[in-house]
Amino acid sequence: MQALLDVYKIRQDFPILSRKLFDGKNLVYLDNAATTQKPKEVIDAISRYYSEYNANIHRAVYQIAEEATEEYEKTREKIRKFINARHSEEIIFTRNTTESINLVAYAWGGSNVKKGNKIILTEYEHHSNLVPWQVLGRTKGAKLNYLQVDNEGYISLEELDKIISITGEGKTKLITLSEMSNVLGTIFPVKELIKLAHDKKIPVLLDGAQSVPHMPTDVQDTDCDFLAFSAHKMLGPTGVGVLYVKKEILEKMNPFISGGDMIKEVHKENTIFNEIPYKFEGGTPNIADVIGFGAAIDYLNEIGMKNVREHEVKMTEYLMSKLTEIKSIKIYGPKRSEDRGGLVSFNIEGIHPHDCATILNDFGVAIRSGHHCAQVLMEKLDIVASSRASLYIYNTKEEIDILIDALNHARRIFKT
Amino acid sequence: MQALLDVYKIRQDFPILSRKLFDGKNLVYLDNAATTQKPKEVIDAISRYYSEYNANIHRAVYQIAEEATEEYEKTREKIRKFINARHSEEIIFTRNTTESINLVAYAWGGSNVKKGNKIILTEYEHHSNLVPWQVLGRTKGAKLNYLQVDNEGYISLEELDKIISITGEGKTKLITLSEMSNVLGTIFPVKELIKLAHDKKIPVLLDGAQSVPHMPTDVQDTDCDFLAFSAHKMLGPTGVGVLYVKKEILEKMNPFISGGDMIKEVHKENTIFNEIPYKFEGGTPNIADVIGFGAAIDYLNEIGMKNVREHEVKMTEYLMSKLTEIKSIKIYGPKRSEDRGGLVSFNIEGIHPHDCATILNDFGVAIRSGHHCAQVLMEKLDIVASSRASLYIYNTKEEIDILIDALNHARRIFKT
Amino acid sequence: MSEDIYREMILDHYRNPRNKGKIEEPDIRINDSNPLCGDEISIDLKVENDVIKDIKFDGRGCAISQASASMLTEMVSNKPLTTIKDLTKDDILENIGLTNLGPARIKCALLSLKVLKLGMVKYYVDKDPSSADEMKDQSKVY
Amino acid sequence: MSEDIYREMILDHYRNPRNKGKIEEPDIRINDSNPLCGDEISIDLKVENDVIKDIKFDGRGCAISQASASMLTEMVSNKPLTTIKDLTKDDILENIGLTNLGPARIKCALLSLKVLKLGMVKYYVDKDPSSADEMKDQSKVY
Ligand SMILES: Cc1ncc(COP(=O)(O)O)c(C=O)c1O
Ligand SMILES: Cc1ncc(COP(=O)(O)O)c(C=O)c1O
Repeated sequence: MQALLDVYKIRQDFPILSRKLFDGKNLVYLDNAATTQKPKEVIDAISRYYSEYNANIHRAVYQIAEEATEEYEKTREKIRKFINARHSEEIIFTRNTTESINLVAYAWGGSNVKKGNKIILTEYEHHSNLVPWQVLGRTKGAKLNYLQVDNEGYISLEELDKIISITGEGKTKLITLSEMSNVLGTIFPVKELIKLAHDKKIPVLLDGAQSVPHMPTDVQDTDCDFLAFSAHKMLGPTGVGVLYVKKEILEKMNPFISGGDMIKEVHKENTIFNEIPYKFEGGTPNIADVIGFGAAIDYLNEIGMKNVREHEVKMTEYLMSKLTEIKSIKIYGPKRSEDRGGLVSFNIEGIHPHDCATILNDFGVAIRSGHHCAQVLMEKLDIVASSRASLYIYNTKEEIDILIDALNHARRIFKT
Repeated sequence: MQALLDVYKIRQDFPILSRKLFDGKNLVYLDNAATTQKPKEVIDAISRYYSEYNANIHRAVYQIAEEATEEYEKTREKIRKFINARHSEEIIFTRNTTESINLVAYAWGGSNVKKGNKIILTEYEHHSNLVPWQVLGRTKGAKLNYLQVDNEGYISLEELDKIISITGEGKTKLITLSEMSNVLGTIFPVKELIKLAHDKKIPVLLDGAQSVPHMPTDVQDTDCDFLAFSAHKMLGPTGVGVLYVKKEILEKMNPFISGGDMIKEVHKENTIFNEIPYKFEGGTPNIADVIGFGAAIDYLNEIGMKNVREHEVKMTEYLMSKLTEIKSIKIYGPKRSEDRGGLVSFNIEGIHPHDCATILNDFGVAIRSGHHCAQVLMEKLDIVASSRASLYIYNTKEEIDILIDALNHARRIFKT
Repeated sequence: MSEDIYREMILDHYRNPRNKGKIEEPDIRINDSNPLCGDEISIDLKVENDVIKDIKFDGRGCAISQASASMLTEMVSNKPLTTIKDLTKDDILENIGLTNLGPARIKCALLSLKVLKLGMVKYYVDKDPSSADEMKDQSKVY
Repeated sequence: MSEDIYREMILDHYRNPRNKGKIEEPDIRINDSNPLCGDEISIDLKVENDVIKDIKFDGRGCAISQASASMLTEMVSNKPLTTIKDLTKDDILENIGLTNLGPARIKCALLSLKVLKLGMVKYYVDKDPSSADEMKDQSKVY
């Protein structure tokens, strides 16, 4: 493991970073919280699968099917190690974070959440960790309780404690929250929260869509019960998500998607389901992309997640310091860089984020503008939208300088 | 469109077909009903996406995101055309056939199937079109009625009519069946059945996993209400399925996977869902593979689905005639080749299908052995397993000859 | 290039929107939002003998959506209600001088037209519920 | 190569399985199937003083799963029940002479061991329910 990551060397592994845009500009990709770019190792792993051993897995006995099964299951083991889970059966492949959370809402929530129960979440949740619970709540007659978020994105454990107490013993069935806000960038120290929840026998789901890609993850250390994240936000292909569930819980969980592969015996009137994790992977999986995700994990391990985090902290500090110099800019989220992931949301007075993003595009700069799938938080912040620049391992200070130039250009156009 | 397909030219487009197996043998891939191989056009489309315009779609305003959105939506339109749907909003992207059917079971079934209702299906359904209905039936207190399948895989419309009548008016909520059996190969003439069903106001779901890849499809002609199929069984990548739903039905359907992208407005207590089809595509979709699927559709259109079907009929006739020559072989499914798709299931007395497949692997021959995810049918046929050889556009007579040699070798080993 | 998009006219309508606000007791009140970005537009109309006597819009959003709404109110004010039916996507884009917007931003430019068409449909269907089927697809703009 | 797999011994056990059938009033009766292929094995045991006095298997499946079951019954017959605990995957594969099976076929070869271990676990847990936790993972073979 190298001491610090060599961003210029890393950049050479990403074909898209040498692409020229419409007018010959380089791509300055600062929308990594939406999805990251892919190194050639990942792209090649997918091509290699299709060119050399594409076959349906688990059941066939011929050579390429056995090769495919082996590579697919290897990725499961890689992920187990990456998040330090105890057992590889605790790793379920889904399409994305959203499906992972829906799986929990349908399969676990469906039989564990009853009328009059509560689910606690925060005001900064991404729609993917909010709407499924709203839908479940409506179906079951259960209520959602939102933990307040202050302007920097902090939530209070005292408030949590109070909500649980008021709700009454045994009524709160789940606490679900994002380990890192995709708008404010706030990293929540979940360990303490999980301890508090477990003391009251409440399981905790972590939406790790933003945290797992950017810092070391250890599910045994945090002791979370569920963890959801997406491959495409961590160098992996689109179409693969992960749901980690503690074995004790998973073994008792009903299936979600039913059909081929997740069964042991099917009769006209009843079905015996397969063992975990297969019970939760109905139908032909996204074999190629799971294998591609394995290559992404290898790539990240090679760099080291501590180095990823270190690079982002350094870059975020630079980004924050440069943004702060812009006149009439408002920056959201924590001030302390240790408390934030590698993303910064902001608004420049008089320039709507969409207009800002359109102007930035002229400079080849790709940022996100909008509500970032967090409308409840937007309402709380009393804004419709914000601009968001989000970083990853291949971003440089030079790119941040181009962003700043572009923002100043936008200010000139809008005469602010 | 060429008159007949040039299989030797086609084979050059599939990199895997020139791969050498462990002992220098060529791959004789005859497991196309499980998944098909991919032409370089598809593999390249995926690589190109990741190398040139990988970005999250629908929301961002920068150049590569607009390119990605456009390509993604182009595939939707290609599929609309491919199955001759009226509107592109009737096309929903899922992970596979299994998820497509589960989507209907959860979202449509969840609010349309009530206690005491019936769902009619056939004895030859794949687990993916059986278990979801069993689960739904159990949740709702609804019953499944199985249409009997005779030894060649035919079902009787009179029996269907009778079951519906006995059940009582308005009680049968859905008829669901595979347009082509993945074990027997029987192609069911669904048009008449759908007419009968519609006369009684019963919607029909077609599991098109085996039919759509192998013959022309026209949803306006068959007038089916739901159609499910998988990209990976028709030259496309793993991780993409399609669900077609008639617009009138889709507009009234509850969502399934909820989260980002499928919403219009989210508030703490309620959510307004997005328009169709987006309402049914929660979370970051499998962008790369949907685009890859577009390339597969282009490839199939280039060949022409009529030619695909013609090639398979010819090849199946050859395969059947050769298999029939083998001593003590039992072949399942229809005798008439017009009634069957390009697959043949069989058993050789005294050789279990698994052992058969293992021996065939020595010859580079990849076939499937087992219950083919159709255990109810296996019970009916009173067998545990069968061998299945299934064909596609790149298969040749020479490959069938190798299969036959290998089968005879198996007979020698087992001294049958 | 964005200099072509953010011309003086757009910025002027954005900063000084025409017909912004509410109508008391409007004949038509309708609103919609763009799910992709959260932009919101509401439109109030006063209709007399099928002629648009007064129109006001309100909303939050980007320069393009707000300027486009402002210009749209000027386009249809004092015109027959049926004008709305005939207005196309291209009419709007030409009117605001933005014919080469990307697909994401086009939706910003067309949001107000969509809302206006929705309002018209609602108006006719309220008057004559049997026209619902016929009017169904009239609010489509992209 | 499959000639190495389908040697005379395997084919012999497949065609003439030893200890095939049922035991009347067995002390242990257990069955399981392989979800991947549908192979089924059931095993009956007669136990006296923790020694396997009689063992019979029944089932449907491929040559490997059936021959392996047949050989397994010979391996453990008249041995202490605890022998089962110590039996590993490799013991079985070596005994049947198939050390280089692919992952899919390995499950065929090990199905009978899995069933036997399940039976043993059940036997002990029935006797002493408090041992359930301790025995939990004893039936794992692959
Ligand atoms: C008839 C039929 N239905 C459903 C499926 C399931 O398809 P998938 O695994 O792509 O979901 C298959 C394929 O195995 C099939 O043959
Ligand atoms: C915090 C958070 N949760 C969930 C999601 C949803 O991820 P996906 O779209 O991959 O399902 C995202 C990404 O947009 C996110 O940032």
